[in-house]
Amino acid sequence: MFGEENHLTSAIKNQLVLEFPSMAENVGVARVAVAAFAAQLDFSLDEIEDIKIAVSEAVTNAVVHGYRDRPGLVRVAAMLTSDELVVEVADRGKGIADVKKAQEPTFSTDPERLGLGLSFINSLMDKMELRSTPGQGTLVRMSKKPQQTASAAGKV
Amino acid sequence: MFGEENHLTSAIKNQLVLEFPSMAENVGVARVAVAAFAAQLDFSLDEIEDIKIAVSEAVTNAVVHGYRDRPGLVRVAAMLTSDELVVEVADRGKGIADVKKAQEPTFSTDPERLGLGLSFINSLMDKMELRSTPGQGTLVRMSKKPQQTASAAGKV
Amino acid sequence: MRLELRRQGTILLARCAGDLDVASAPAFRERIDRQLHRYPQIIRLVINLEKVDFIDSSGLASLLGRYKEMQRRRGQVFLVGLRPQAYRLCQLSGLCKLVHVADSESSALARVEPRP
Amino acid sequence: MRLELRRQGTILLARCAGDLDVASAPAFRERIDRQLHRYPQIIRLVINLEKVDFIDSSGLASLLGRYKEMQRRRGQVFLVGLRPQAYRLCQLSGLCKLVHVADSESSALARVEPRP
Ligand SMILES: Nc1ncnc2c1ncn2[C@@H]1O[C@H](COP(=O)(O)OP(=O)(O)O)[C@@H](O)[C@H]1O
Ligand SMILES: Nc1ncnc2c1ncn2[C@@H]1O[C@H](COP(=O)(O)OP(=O)(O)O)[C@@H](O)[C@H]1O
Repeated sequence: MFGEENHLTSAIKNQLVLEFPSMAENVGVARVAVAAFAAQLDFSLDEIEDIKIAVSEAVTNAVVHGYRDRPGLVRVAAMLTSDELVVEVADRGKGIADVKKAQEPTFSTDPERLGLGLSFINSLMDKMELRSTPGQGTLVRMSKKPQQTASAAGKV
Repeated sequence: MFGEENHLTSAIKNQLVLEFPSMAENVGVARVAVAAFAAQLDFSLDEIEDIKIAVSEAVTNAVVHGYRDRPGLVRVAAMLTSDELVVEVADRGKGIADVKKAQEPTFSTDPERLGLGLSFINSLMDKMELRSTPGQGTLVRMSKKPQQTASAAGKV
Repeated sequence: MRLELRRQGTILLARCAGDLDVASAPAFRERIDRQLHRYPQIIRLVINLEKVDFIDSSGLASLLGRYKEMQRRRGQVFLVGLRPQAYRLCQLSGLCKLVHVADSESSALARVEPRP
Repeated sequence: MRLELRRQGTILLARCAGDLDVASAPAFRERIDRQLHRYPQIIRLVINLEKVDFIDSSGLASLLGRYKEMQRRRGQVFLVGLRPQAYRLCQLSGLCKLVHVADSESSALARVEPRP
């Protein structure tokens, strides 16, 4: 599931790759790093919050579902084109048998969870794509463009 | 200069690897990510500020001196043991001829700069180590332990 | 995440600060549930999220879990000081239909009727 | 980094917010220098760093550069609202010995003597 981030239509201007062991404590690190990276485009503060939630959901899924209690690495790749942020979250964990079913709101294989993570990503980002092979891993690809047209006055 | 982070005395509990192109805009992303990662240890807010400055100086050096205007990748690896943060910043840029001279306060090969980056790292972190091979790249390794003994009350 | 718990008779007040996500949710859950099990008389749980900087579906799940526990004892949950982002997720998830949402602790406490 | 520039006669007031580092220093330098070149009468530069969250040696270098430019025209630089971290770097670097450090804009402006 790694190294699949080279199918963008427009040119990549900047890229950030993060890699860390599957630990709940790293979910916050990932969302803060991607938010700081995303701020290079003209996202509003609300949009940056949306991105943080989406990244948090995808990385949480890699940790909680992908690897469960087994060790493994999570890889987050964030890319910027001139007007879009693309984020890919990949694990080499247990994978998903039915990616369509997984995306249904409130569907979860864990009774303690809400089954809303992928729905949140879908609502908060412009696009989401889920690819998975059971036993091999999962890749979530999401993208978002800033909605505001004019840049904040005085920002350099 | 990459992949040399496996010579710690105590066991690594967690690790974060960042990789990004040599661009000034990414310096802030790196320091924010390492600060969020470092917060897993009991650092005070002042110590987190120190770590941010140190990371900023090392990554700035990779961008400004290591690669100058040429493209290249910067790699930041942060590791946590039970009581220490270790950060390595590596580039495959032009390298340093005299690492001892480079560490002298106010020494700089760039007249626009202060020559204080490495001194700041030295002052703000517990330890700093500089390894470089001209034409191959540079690795700065720095470490810091939290000074406070008791953890903040109520934090879970 | 920082959590401050105060019990006043049949009310448990939980003041939360920082991030409520998959890393902090287990401690949030355990510390509140410990109080609930120790004091079966608690029938109103007031959770102040004013200082919560971040919340996601794992955080929401820990709120919903406390709601279910309070349901079991026929009690109520009040959420106080939801920031816009948290409020939106709360609505997206339907949690806002189950719990009581209040602007401030005092207005939440004022809405708490004495035990019948 | 956000930068707000105001000229009042011989004084240039620069209010800075955000991060002052290698990414923002070039714009900081250029925007201030453009004013200095346009208005040679400016002999006092007051830089308000109250809202600067982060500064490192690249940020300090951009301050020192403006100091040198003001030296050339026999002017002065005032730094206002240095946070503890910025103040410490300012001292470590020796910059605090060159510029005037003030607590507030008004105290910096009060210390600005009228042109001789
Ligand atoms: N990275 C992943 N690896 C394995 N399974 C996943 C992964 N991401 C999602 N899933 C599956 O999809 C389901 C729905 O995910 P999601 O909508 O995020 O809800 P939740 O995490 O609350 O279960 C999960 O319960 C899980 O079975
Ligand atoms: N990553 C690097 N690659 C090449 N040269 C470096 C690197 N880091 C530091 N140097 C050299 O060491 C000198 C001193 O560095 P430093 O103390 O950070 O000051 P400054 O960045 O202000 O020049 C630099 O001027 C440069 O010549």
